[in-house]
Amino acid sequence: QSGETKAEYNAALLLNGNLGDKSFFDSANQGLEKLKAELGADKFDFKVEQMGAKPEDEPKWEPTLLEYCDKKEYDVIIVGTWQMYDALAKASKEFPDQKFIFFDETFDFSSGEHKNIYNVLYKQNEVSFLVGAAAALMTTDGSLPMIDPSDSNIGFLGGMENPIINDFLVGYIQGAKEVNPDVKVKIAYVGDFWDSAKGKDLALTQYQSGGVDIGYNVAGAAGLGQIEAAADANKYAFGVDSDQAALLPEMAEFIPTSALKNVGNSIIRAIKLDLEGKLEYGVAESLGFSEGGVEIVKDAHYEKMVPEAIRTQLDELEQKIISGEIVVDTALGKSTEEIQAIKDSVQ
Amino acid sequence: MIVDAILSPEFLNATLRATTPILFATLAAAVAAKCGIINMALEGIMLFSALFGVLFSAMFQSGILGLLATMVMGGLIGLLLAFFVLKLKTDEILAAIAINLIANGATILILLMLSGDRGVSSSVKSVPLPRISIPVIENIPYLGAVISNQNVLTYVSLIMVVVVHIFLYKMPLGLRIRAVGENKNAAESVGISSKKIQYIALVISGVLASMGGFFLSGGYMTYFTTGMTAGRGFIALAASFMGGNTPVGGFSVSLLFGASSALSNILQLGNWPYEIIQMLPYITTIIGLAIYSYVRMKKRQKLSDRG
Amino acid sequence: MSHNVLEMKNIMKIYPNGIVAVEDVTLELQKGEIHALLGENGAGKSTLMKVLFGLESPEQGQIFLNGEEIQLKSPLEAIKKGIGMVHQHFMLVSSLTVAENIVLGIEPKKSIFVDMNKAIDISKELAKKYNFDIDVTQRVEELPVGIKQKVEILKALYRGADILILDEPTAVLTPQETEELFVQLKKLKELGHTLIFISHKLDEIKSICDRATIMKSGKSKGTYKVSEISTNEMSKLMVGRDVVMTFDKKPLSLKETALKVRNLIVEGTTGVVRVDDLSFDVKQGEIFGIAGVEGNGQGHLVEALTGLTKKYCGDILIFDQNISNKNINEIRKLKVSHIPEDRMTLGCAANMNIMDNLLSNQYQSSEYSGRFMLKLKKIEERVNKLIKEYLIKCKSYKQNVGMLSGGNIQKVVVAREFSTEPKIIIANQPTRGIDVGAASFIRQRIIEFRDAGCAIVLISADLNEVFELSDRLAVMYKGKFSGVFTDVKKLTEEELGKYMLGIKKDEVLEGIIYE
Amino acid sequence: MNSSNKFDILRMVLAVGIALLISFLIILIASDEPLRAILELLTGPLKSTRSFGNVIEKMIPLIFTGVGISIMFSANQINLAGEGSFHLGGLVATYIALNAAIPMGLSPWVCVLVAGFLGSLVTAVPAVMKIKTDSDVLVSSLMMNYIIVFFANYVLNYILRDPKAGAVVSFAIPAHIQLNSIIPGTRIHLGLFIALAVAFFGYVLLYKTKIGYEIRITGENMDFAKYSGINVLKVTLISQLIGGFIFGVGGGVEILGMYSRFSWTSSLGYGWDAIIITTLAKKNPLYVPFAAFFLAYLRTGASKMSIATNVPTEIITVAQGIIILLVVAEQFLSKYKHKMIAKEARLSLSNAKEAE
Ligand SMILES: Nc1ncnc2c1ncn2[C@@H]1O[C@H](COP(=O)(O)OP(=O)(O)OP(=O)(O)O)[C@@H](O)[C@H]1O
Ligand SMILES: Nc1ncnc2c1ncn2[C@@H]1O[C@H](COP(=O)(O)OP(=O)(O)OP(=O)(O)O)[C@@H](O)[C@H]1O
Ligand SMILES: [Mg+2]
Ligand SMILES: [Mg+2]
Repeated sequence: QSGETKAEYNAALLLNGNLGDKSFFDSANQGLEKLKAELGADKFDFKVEQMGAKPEDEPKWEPTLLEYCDKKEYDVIIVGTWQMYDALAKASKEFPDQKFIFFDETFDFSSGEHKNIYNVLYKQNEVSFLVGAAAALMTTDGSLPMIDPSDSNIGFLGGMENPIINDFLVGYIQGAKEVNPDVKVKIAYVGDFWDSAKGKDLALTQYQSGGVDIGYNVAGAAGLGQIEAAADANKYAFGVDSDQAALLPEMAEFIPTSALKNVGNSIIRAIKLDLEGKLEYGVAESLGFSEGGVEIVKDAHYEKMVPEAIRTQLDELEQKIISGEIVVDTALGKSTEEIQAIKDSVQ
Repeated sequence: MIVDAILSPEFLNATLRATTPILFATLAAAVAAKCGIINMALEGIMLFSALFGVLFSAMFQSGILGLLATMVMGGLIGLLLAFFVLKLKTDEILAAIAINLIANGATILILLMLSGDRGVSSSVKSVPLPRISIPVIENIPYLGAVISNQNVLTYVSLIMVVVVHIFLYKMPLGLRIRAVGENKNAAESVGISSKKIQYIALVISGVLASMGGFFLSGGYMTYFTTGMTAGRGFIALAASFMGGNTPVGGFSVSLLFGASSALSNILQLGNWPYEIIQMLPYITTIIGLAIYSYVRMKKRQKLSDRG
Repeated sequence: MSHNVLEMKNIMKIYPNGIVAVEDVTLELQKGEIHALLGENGAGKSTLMKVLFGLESPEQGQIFLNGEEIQLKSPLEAIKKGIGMVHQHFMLVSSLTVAENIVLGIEPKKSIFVDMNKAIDISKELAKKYNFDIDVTQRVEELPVGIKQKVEILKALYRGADILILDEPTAVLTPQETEELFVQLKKLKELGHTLIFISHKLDEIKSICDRATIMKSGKSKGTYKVSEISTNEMSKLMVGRDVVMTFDKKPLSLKETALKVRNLIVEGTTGVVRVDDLSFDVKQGEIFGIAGVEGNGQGHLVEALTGLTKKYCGDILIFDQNISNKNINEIRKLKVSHIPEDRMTLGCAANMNIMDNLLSNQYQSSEYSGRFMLKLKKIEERVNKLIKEYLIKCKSYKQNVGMLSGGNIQKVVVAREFSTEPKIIIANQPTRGIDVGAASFIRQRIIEFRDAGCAIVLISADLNEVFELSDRLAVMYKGKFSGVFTDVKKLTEEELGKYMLGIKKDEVLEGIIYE
Repeated sequence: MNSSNKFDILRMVLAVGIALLISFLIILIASDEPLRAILELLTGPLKSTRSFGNVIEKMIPLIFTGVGISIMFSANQINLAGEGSFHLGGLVATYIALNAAIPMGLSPWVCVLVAGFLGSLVTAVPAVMKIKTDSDVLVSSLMMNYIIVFFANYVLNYILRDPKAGAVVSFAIPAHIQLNSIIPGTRIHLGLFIALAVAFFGYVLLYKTKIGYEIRITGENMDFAKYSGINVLKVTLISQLIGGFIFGVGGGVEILGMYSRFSWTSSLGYGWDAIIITTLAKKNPLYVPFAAFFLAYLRTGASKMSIATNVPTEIITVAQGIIILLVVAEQFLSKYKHKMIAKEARLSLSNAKEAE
């Protein structure tokens, strides 16, 4: 695409990371692709800027954002995650006429300023609750081909210890305990979000030495290592953020389903509303199961992989969350010690 | 439970796996060191090879052909390094740093051009080398689980220890490489061209390193991710140095490194602070280095006292 | 009459730095002889041999092998033509075994491997054939020097050397080892090899050589039958002075004893005793010359005197202070200056400018620096003054020393060492490899310092120099003084040559110690 | 200026030129609007105050690391642990900023100084290992960098971490401890002056002080230094302590100037950048700011280019590698150097004759 913008409505997606993680950022990108295909390139176009996720990339996030604002070529600029918060707050103040979409982190509107930001959040703890329950149910189900029903160890592979990742973890643990109080959760962190070899090593260790036969990766590109490990060790791994079974067909048989944060869908929805002039800026929306912000993939593949009894149970749990009967705990705002206590409860 | 895990064959299996890429690079470092050159460009060569391994194997739709093409490319980078160091008299460390830098940029650049993303090459349909199980050994209770069912390249790396050992210590070229590395003048006084020998050694070093790079993306993993070598080239340099720049010595140190890296994975099962656990391999190396160097220094002193 | 296997005709070699190392030399070798090549240090012997071994290409001249002209562009070609060389310095790979060193480059093969057994057999056979008692499976680093020397010879023989050049092979050997080597050299001769034997030791030449070519300052002084020339005549031809320069020297006026050395024994890195129980005194106001062929312990003596080595026993007192526990800096603070033998490795930093090089022994003095800072103005003044005073040819003090000619680099070193008002100067080969003008300038300076009351130890292989400058002269031979002369003017060159070459030795040394 | 210096500068310009030319060629292939991309690369940083500010703010850490490594390299110590010093410097500055009660005006300075001291400890480890056990500095310093990163991650996670933040970051550093922006509309902060002062200090240290002289002489010819009575072990250790100190200060300044929280969870690569800088600056701290400016300009230009077009910034990383290769290749253009010297010699000869 070119630097000159030609479509009626132009969006810029600034990623404080890179494409290709097969999860979070890819999902945002795919949403925009889909929208472009749907509306046509003359109506809607977008540019993606991959700004890199490493610490040394960090100082260039803010200038890049400001640069894009300066250009005044984009109807909306989309950024996400907590790490872009400060830069966004600055940009939104400096460029009050520029519109922004901010995803996956709460924006504090209490100052009354920042009327140009639309904030969208996802309840990753809710969807992880369901995954945790699924994992705990499957790990004792002897009817499944790759399961050792004698113990109930499940795995979790995080990129790094951070609040969002821990929010996934907390929901996962709660869900698992909900269906099996004796469940054990093996937790490992890669240390970053890109060393997939390390991710694979850790996951293999869980599978081969930790008695884990079903895992859950929330580690960006490094999480792909867990799926590879599952394929190597003949075990299961839940996907995250994108439908990883569909993205990695050669390894689909090891991925029962994926937990989705529908970043792409939420962006499509927001831009469509904006096109009609109906998107409300200056507010935050938190999208859980009921709003379609998160979901687990329930397609034919899922039905093939997960026994019906378990599926039924999961549907019930999902309904209970929607109805508010089950309140899923969140890691946001918890201290390291509190998180540690939760982790210790499943050792 | 951790003790069980360490005693389990899976631990040794994981150790071998983690050792493989480092081992290739360690052998590469040893060959270069034997001819008198520190090859710090291993990291860059491995990174290039990890990417090109994926591209070549996708192009040929064959893991073996991919590997062979990658080895040719690794040799070419070794040649480039040699050209700068030997012909243009560039400082070998700075030349290597430059090559590493170019590898960092160029791999991302190429990946971006081919697949549109900066992170992973998973959209490139490459053909990795398979894991194989060895018929008889497979069924031996403990050993089978350790040795069998590894990637082809893991076996190759173990074979390479022997091959490089034989090459350096049993073959004419190896003898000459060692002679040039130790005393250039002596070699030249018997009519050996030291430059030619160094060129050859660096090309071999490049080829060996490229096999390590290929393993990362076409054996252990099935795609390339940016920066996936993660400092293994530098670790190999340390391993080779600590192993006295011999293939067998280097092998034992890389095994140690592989083991401590596997151990750090196992320890995570125990819910310990993972940052501390991750330090393990590096602390092992640095302490090992100090001890090794100290002993070597004392030995040298003794030799010069006596000799 | 035996025919000439090899003729080197009108060879001239000029090094890139302009030194004419060999000037129109002709050398003829007869089949099966041991041919001696002798001459002072720097006469050009090694250079001539390097030309013959293809290591240096001559500016002029021809080489004939069995009457046919040959071109030797590399050692490989020389080896192919049957010429072998045992270098003045060992050319062995220490970590390899004897057999590996011997076959290196032309290894026997079994398919693609080195046939190690065959290599060992070959080496063993070779050793046996020439009567060398060597365990060929041992690593070279574990061998004593005598054996290493033999390995070098075997190396050359394995390559089929008919003509074998031995560049000072006995310099590092003990008398027993030398004896043993000679037996083997004679055996080689019997087997039909032609040998070129370089040595400074006339008795050695007498005992095994047939003919001798004597070199002096890059020129040949003729070839003689060893049986027809006396050692005295040889040494006269070798050391005979060409130009006699005279310097104005004030009459000797001795002051306090500056340097007192007692029972000094210094070991080399290889554990051999290099300085063997030396005692001497040097007083302020005199030049104490130490003459001798290089490699007789002068270097080790200097290292001990200047603090570069501490591996010695005995006492060294500088103005009555024992320096055994003093480091180099503390010794320098006692006003000791040192002109090192090799200006490029010890004497300067080639990539630093003249100012930096002139500063290294003065930057700490309060005149040129404060607590932390250098007083650059003052330093600049001093440097410019020194450049003028010592006639250092350069564009400015900002020029790197490595860019200067050899003579000017030496002047930088001398200027630096002389500019600190030294009370003791240890001058080791102060005029080596530089032109006559620069050399006489430096010698003049040394005399000025003596006249001003400085104690000077002058170590030199250059006879002109020691003759002209020394007030008292000792000759060093195998770590000991073989003679001491308090009246240098009375000493003849022949006499000195005999002491230097070990033909004469005094048991009692009179006048070496002041009571 | 003599011909050899002139030649070195010429060669550097040529090396940079060739590297850029290669980059342009890549851009030509990679981009559908190459001219715009190249124009943006070359002039992008000049287009607004903020862009130019980006150049200056990028330059600051490069100056620190360039000076730090120049001092270590001047003593011929290839110690690459400056990377770790920088990282630890950032961590320590944050730690002090968050935990110590220091009088208002002093705070940033205290943070930065302590960062420097701890930074010098990092480079001291390989240095002491070399002296005590004769371990290879290159290898041990590389290992050291990994250890520091994991150590910093530990401290960050278990001590400094703000649980309310949505990423692994420390608590926010109080505003009064941060280094303020000095030019409105940019992020150029007080650190610029510190950096320039450090460069000047480095120059004075190396070229005007006793210890600097000892460092250079030891680096050029260790035997000559020993012969001159210099305690070379002490000198090499001091050079590495000073180098590490400057890296540490640089890390502290970077955190207090450019970040509001400590968030470094992996190596930042400043150690490698430092080598590019010192190569371009020929180990002279006085030239370091220029080299740093050049590199920062190039990188800012690259990101402007990638924003304006679709040409990735990594082209410039490749160009940097090529520049190093060519600048340090001694024989690169050496034939030309020889000719130049010969010509000059003939000229001075004929001048001398005329004078007679
Ligand atoms: N590589 C070189 N470059 C420049 N000058 C050299 C070189 N080698 C030797 N020379 C000079 O050439 C002259 C002859 O040296 P050569 O080594 O041939 O002497 P030599 O007779 O072997 O002396 P010695 O008995 O000390 O071995 C000396 O002045 C020496 O300084
Ligand atoms: N490496 C070098 N690079 C550039 N110029 C050099 C170099 N070495 C020497 N020169 C210059 O070449 C000229 C000749 O140097 P050379 O060493 O041959 O002098 P020389 O005639 O032997 O004088 P001396 O007797 O003083 O040694 C000198 O003017 C010197 O400045
Ligand atoms: Mg000689
Ligand atoms: Mg000269």
